[in-house]
Amino acid sequence: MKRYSVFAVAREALRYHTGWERAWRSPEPKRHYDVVIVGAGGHGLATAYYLGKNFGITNVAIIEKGWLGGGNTGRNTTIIRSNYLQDPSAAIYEKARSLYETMSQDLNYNVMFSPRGVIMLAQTEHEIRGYKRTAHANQQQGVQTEWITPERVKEIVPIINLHGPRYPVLGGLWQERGGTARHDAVAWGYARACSDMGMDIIQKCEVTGVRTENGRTVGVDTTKGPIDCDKIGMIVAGNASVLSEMAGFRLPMESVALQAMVSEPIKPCMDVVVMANTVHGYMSQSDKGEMVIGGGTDGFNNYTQRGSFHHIEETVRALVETFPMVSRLKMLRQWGGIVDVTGDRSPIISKTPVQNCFINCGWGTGGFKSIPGSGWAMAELMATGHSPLTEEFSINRFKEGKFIDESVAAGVAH
Amino acid sequence: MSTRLAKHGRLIDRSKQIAFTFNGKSMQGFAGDTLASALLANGQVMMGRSFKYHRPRGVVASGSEEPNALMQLGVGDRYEPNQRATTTELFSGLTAQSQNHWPSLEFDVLAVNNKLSRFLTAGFYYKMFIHPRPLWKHVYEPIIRKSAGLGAAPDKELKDADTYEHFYFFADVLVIGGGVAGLQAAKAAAASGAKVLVLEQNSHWGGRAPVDGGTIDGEAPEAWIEKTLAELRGMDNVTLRDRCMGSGVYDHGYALGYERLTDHAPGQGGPRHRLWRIRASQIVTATGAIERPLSFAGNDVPGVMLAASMRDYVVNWGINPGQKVVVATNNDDAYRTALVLHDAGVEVVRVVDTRETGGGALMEAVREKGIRVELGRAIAKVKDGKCVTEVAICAQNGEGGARETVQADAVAMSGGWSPVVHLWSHCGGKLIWDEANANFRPDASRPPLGDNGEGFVVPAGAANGEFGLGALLEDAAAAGAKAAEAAGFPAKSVAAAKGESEEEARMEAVWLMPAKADIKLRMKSWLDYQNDVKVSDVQLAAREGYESVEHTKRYTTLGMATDQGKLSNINGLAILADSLNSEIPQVGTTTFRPPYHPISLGAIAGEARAEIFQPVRKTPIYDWFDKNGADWEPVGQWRRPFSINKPGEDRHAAVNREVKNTRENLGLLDASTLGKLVVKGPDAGKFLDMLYTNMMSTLKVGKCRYGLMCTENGFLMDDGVVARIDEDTFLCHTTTGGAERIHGWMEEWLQTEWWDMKVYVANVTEQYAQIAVVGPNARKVLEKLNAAAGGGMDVSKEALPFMEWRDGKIGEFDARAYRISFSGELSYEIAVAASEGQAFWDALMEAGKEFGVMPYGTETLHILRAEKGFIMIGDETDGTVIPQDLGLHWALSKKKEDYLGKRAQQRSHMVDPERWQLVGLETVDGSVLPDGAYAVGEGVNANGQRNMIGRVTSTYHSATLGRGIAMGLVKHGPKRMGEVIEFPGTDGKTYKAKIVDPVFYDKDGEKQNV
Amino acid sequence: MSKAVSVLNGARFSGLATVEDAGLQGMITLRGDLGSKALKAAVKAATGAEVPAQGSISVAENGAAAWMSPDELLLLVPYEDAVAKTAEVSEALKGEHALAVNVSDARAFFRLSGEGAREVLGKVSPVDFDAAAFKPGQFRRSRLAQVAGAFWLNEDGSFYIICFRSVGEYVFKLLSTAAHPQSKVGVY
Amino acid sequence: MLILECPYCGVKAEETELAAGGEAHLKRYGPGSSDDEFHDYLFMRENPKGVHFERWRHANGCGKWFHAARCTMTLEVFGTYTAQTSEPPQEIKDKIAAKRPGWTWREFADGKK
Ligand SMILES: Cc1cc2nc3c(=O)[nH]c(=O)nc-3n(C[C@H](O)[C@H](O)[C@H](O)COP(=O)(O)OP(=O)(O)OC[C@H]3O[C@@H](n4cnc5c(N)ncnc54)[C@H](O)[C@@H]3O)c2cc1C
Ligand SMILES: NC(=O)c1ccc[n+]([C@@H]2O[C@H](COP(=O)([O-])OP(=O)(O)OC[C@H]3O[C@@H](n4cnc5c(N)ncnc54)[C@H](O)[C@@H]3O)[C@@H](O)[C@H]2O)c1
Ligand SMILES: Cc1cc2nc3c(=O)[nH]c(=O)nc-3n(C[C@H](O)[C@H](O)[C@H](O)COP(=O)(O)O)c2cc1C
Ligand SMILES: [Zn+2]
Repeated sequence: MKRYSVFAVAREALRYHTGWERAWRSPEPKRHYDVVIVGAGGHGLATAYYLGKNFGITNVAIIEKGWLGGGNTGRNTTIIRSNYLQDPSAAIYEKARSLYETMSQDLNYNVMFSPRGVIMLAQTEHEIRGYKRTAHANQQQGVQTEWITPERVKEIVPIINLHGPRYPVLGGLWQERGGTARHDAVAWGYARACSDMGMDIIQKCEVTGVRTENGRTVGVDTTKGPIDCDKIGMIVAGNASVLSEMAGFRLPMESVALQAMVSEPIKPCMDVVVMANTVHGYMSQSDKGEMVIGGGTDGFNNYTQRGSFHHIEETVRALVETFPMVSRLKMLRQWGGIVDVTGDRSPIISKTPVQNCFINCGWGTGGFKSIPGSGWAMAELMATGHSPLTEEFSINRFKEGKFIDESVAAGVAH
Repeated sequence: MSTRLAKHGRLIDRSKQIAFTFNGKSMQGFAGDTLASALLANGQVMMGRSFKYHRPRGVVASGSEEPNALMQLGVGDRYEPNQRATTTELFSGLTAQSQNHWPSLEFDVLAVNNKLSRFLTAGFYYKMFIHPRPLWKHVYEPIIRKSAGLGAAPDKELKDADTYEHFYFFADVLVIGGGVAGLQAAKAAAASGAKVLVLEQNSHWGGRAPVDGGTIDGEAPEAWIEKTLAELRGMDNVTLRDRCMGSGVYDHGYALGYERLTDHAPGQGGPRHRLWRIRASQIVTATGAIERPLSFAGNDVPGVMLAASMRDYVVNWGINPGQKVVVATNNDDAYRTALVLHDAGVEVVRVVDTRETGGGALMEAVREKGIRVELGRAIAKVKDGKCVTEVAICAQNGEGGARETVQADAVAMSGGWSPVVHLWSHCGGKLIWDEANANFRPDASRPPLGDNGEGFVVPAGAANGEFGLGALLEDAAAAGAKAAEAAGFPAKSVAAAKGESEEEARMEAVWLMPAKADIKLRMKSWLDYQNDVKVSDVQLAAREGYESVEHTKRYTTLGMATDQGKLSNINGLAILADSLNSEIPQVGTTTFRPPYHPISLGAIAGEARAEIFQPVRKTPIYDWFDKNGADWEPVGQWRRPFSINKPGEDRHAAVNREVKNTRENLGLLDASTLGKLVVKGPDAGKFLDMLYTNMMSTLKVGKCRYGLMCTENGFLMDDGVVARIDEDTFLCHTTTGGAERIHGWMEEWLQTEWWDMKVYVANVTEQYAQIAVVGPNARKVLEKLNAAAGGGMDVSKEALPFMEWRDGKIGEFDARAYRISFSGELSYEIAVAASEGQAFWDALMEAGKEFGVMPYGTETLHILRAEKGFIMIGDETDGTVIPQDLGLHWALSKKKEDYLGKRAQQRSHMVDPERWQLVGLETVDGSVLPDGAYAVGEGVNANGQRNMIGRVTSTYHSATLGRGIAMGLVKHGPKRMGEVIEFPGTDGKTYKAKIVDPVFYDKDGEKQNV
Repeated sequence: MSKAVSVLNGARFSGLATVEDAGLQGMITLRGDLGSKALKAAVKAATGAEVPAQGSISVAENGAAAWMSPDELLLLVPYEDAVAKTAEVSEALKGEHALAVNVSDARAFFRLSGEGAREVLGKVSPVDFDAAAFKPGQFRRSRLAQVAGAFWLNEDGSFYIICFRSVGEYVFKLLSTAAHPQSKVGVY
Repeated sequence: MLILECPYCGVKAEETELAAGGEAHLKRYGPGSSDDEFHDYLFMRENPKGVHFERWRHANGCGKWFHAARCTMTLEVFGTYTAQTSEPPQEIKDKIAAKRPGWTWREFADGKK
């Protein structure tokens, strides 16, 4: 595969860019694969990538009902951080964050990981205690975070209003190496690398059934015909319940809409990501200049990728209060995605009642940041049957009452 | 160089001159001008710079679809970037600045990007800036960010000078669009008696018709529009709103209207924008159509305009678009522009029509005027520059060779029309490809579905792909009637007005000009002006495998600019389809999302800002605290005093004083926020036994009992004191945050699970002001009040023992006194009517003087309870803690076989002896343990994280004991009394603390029992 | 005794419509079987009013009864009588499964009057205030922007509005803002 | 922005007057139930693409809980009914069957009486 570089671009420029290869092939499905990954979102693609890279398993198909990266990976607000409270979360999110640091180089595709820093604002005494607790935990977990004063917050975010009449800013939890990345590029970069390893990415192909023989998976039915395989990884986020139903087991899961929006682009005015969980809104500025804004989920089961407008209202209210200068900016576009929310709002990366059928889901409102770590761990689990990073995220935890609850410290988990 | 014509200008009032400034230069316009028309009238053709290459740009359109003419409007607290000059009505004093250039519009340093455009193709940044790693964050990204973005950001301290509001409105039929189709549809719908709301985004009604001509019912469209407006205004079931855009269509007939009240007259007072939250049974989208540009090299040079828009500038605003104009088209409509120009005395050098066979009547009319019409021809290239100077003409069917060059200073182009299907599509309405007009139109058989599963949007007129006046009026009348019918108002058939316009010959789909334009031309043929996406970019995306239209969009950013591809989408996906050897319908469109046209965040936030951003809940004594030094802390929606600071005293000093004084003399706490729920009925006891972990049914009338509540998942959720009022009435206290939550929790169980139980619940939290009278002198002050009033409730140890309550009079006040203590002191919590709360507080403060009375706040409350080892919901609990973790086994009834949470607490992990347990913690050196610190054990876990064995749940400086005290959850804690464990702080220090009993003070509870 | 003060203590704002503290109002929450004879009688005795139909309020000389839910009424009585009347109602319903509590002090009470009253309320409440849709005697529980509230329309075109005491100030400011003299919508 | 008619007060309430309450017709399992029963009761949620039965509370209104039958793909509402029942009313089931022949949801299904 032709490598990307400034020289390659210069060379191509001379011949009007007629020489670029396809970033990924669009093959017809083969009859059999060692591994079928259902869902070409970030997690599915990353899983395939690390199956190849770390375990040499390349006879892999990634089956996507729509266009690759078109699910939540293609519609999220791209916040990347690892300052989670509970050990298992901190471990996998920090693994992911550290992989993001070198992703552009690993994939030879600029995913624009921008470790610009993430602040979570504390606006109540209770939040202060929660974030100080997180800072202490992170220190033991090898996650670099820091509790900062309001003055420091203002230095880092000049446009913030510290003295809102309702909820003054009392400080914040600061992760300097958190940030954002170009979400589409993450999917495209992995896809290109997978394709280059000889894996087949099959788009516009929906998995309609999971075939099992005496408790083992043997393949899937798709809109492009049946495909045999030895192992399946179901990595379909909002559609997890639908897939598990096909395989004959159920999940502690509900699918709800989460919305986001962008403003019209303006010149740079905010260099970090700010999350205000008490008033429930968060905002960053993309490299193109839009303010990227998100908030809370809808309350009801939904598969429409459309949300209810009052949530947009609540979020915007919160941000106009926190950043008064955005009041005269305009909303350019709003959209929604269907997020997969589990009983404890933490993900499931697990074996399933069906042999050789693995599931990775439940990232809900916060799984973009975890894509590389999750892919890494999922690949290990699928290849070797065991991965320390996934241990605590098994389905069984709900039976044992061994939950991983992040709402404890921070209100939300984007 | 355009200027004002002597004739035309139906929208301007030449008698009203208006002064404004552009880039500091003062200019003059007329009332009725848009900023765009006024700038043109002042000869200002170049209006901005493009996003990526910083190319000079002029206005191409006359409406909200404009991609180029974006301005920074206003100054100070009214500054606003990215305002379209075409939708900005001129007002006197308007100050506009063009954007995205440095140092000036005329000379822009970053115009070098234009020279580099060959390198800066779609997606170039995905292939570059990869090495060396640190440079992305520190060098490349900052540069890219600076050159990207459009208008300058508002000042960091800007506080919007304007206000905004919302308004709810309900309609049977909502008509979006006030052109002839919209008006006709409204008329048809209204005739049925349905309640109709019509929204028009512009300040003038009628849409294109007055400019495009033809006749309606035999007269000029304008006359019919006036008549129809008058009729509609006369009907009281019709509401007309101009300057009000249908911004989005949402599920179940919800729609947003974005009304711009003062944008055309800033500072006149009142809200700037009003966001209409409309609920309609049926919605008619009569949003018209948008003309498409033609893709030829240099189609973005200032002076190149959409043909119909140029016509608008002439007819509506009397603008002379140039001296010599070339018209390029693939359809008949553009000939109207040629006629209008000719009639206005502008020389039309050429009409270049791609169709070998040419057009119909309109073409003949043009030829009759002696205008040169060339068939099968195309524009090969417009010479680059800050305005049009030269136009090269060639055969449409070729690579662009054999050119003839003509001098011209403006170009009018028309690539055909696309219906505005946005609002139809927002909620899932589907589209079909219309071969004849080469556009997507609504597929009436697949409308968006409402709550009843039936379609709720009906397209009308040009928005439905009907372009001939006659046909579209018929269509609109039918649409209006259909909508009314569906809304439950059978139509009294209204005949459609009779529209007549020239027969038009069939247009020809032209996606590239000339058809086989070579790469050099394609690299200069713009699709998306604002985001600088060219034909060659879309072709590159296709070649590289970004085949899905959604991939192409995201890879090239086609259609992602502030105009959302109103001009570029169809042209772009046609190029994509061609590169994939596929058909346009197969390629399909990207998803249409609200808003139709960007709306201010201020409008979305509405009235909710500053003081009424969110409700602040206040107790009856709030104002007193506010006047007397309260250091406020938000607790849920309430605001409670953290401490009450004396002048010059900081909160810590204040807290220490409050603690000491309460232990030694007398403290008063405003406990009004505590939840109070009345639970009554024959089954009340049985019900509470299910809700609380301990037994409530056995509580004696007149007595109080502390109780715990758990979720079904076993975790502790709330606690409080329950008082039995009479045989079948209980009063349950909840935490401050718990009142509404627990009330809802009770109702939920009663309504959805145990609906056979005879129990009623009422939330009386705010009926009472509840004041905790705490400290050794508590009884004295109450007795003094009673004495003063001559009698009252007997509050002696015997008459009102610990954990009992009484009704009666305290001084002048009807009160209920609970002898309960959350501090370990002699304490009464006294509830009086909220309306008398302040008076009662004043009485206590007055009478308490001699006993050293002082109010105290939430922090002192926390410390007093911590000294006594009482747990606090939200500190010791966090949603993952069960009563067993807190050593509260005594509060878990063994007798009951069931209570909410009991089953959950039997699960393996809940009975795991390894669970962390509550203990007291005493720093070895008396210092205060840091909030939320963790205790570390040996080694690391499988993921290399340091093993942790416990954590601090609450920690304070105890003024009473003069040292730090804390509570925490520790692995095997209760078995490790006396052991010292380590808490690494984030300050680099390691804190050593001894595990002790959590009760630090008055272990035997002497003080509260006096 | 004049120890009792209403939460807004006589506040008043005049703009598109007039927003004013309606003062101390006796209010009794009554839960029970709205069909029962005893209850009907008790309501009549306490307020002089009949048990109202779903979604309405029945008004008498110096009392009224409002429909809160299928098993709940809000009785309006003079403030001074609230305690006594609560006791009477409870007494009258002895033996029935019912609950009567005095909530007079748990509420803020407003009057919204004048031309723009419908419009002002229409800015903060997701309810159709068109004359054809919302008529005198109608009683509605809904939302006042961010808090719960209830209101009804009087014959004279004015509204009475009830919300919780702790948010009385918020609602007053909210309505006053909505009644800004230059914010006329002009649809009702 | 859904609208649902509250079966108690007849108000066609909009979403902001309501609070969503998740899956309807759950059967509670307490002490004595097996780990599986209890686990399923607490966590296993119907999450269908299509017909769904769910709980709502008329929170900014009469305060009552009610049930709604709704399609999660089109958001079509087949009907609302009171919460004091362990099974959807027949006429609502029939209405769904008419529009979604062959529908099933947990133990309920087209044609099943
Ligand atoms: C609005 C919004 C904002 C968010 N913000 C953040 C944030 O700031 N930070 C963060 O970390 N996370 C965020 N998230 C969450 C994050 O986007 C997701 O957790 C993550 O993208 C999930 O990736 P995935 O690969 O698991 O799922 P997806 O990206 O959704 O991929 C699943 C894929 O499976 C495909 N699929 C489904 N069913 C089938 C089938 N039957 N056959 C074949 N293919 C199928 C889908 O088409 C889809 O492409 C946000 C999410 C949303 C919606
Ligand atoms: N001959 C042709 O090729 C051709 C093609 C298209 C249109 N036309 C002419 O255009 C006219 C079509 O009439 P019509 O009424 O269908 O369309 P129109 O364009 O005349 O009117 C549409 C109106 O809706 C308004 N509008 C659009 N989106 C809106 C929104 N979101 N909210 C509020 N208002 C919005 C516009 O401002 C405009 O006033 C006729 O005169 C027809 O001859 C001709
Ligand atoms: C981080 C981020 C930035 C975005 N920026 C823009 C933008 O500048 N312009 C735009 O039109 N859409 C933007 N979008 C929204 C997308 O156009 C699109 O709406 C979103 O990916 C959801 O896809 P869908 O609307 O096709 O369903 C952005 C999306 C994300 C996640
Ligand atoms: Zn109701």
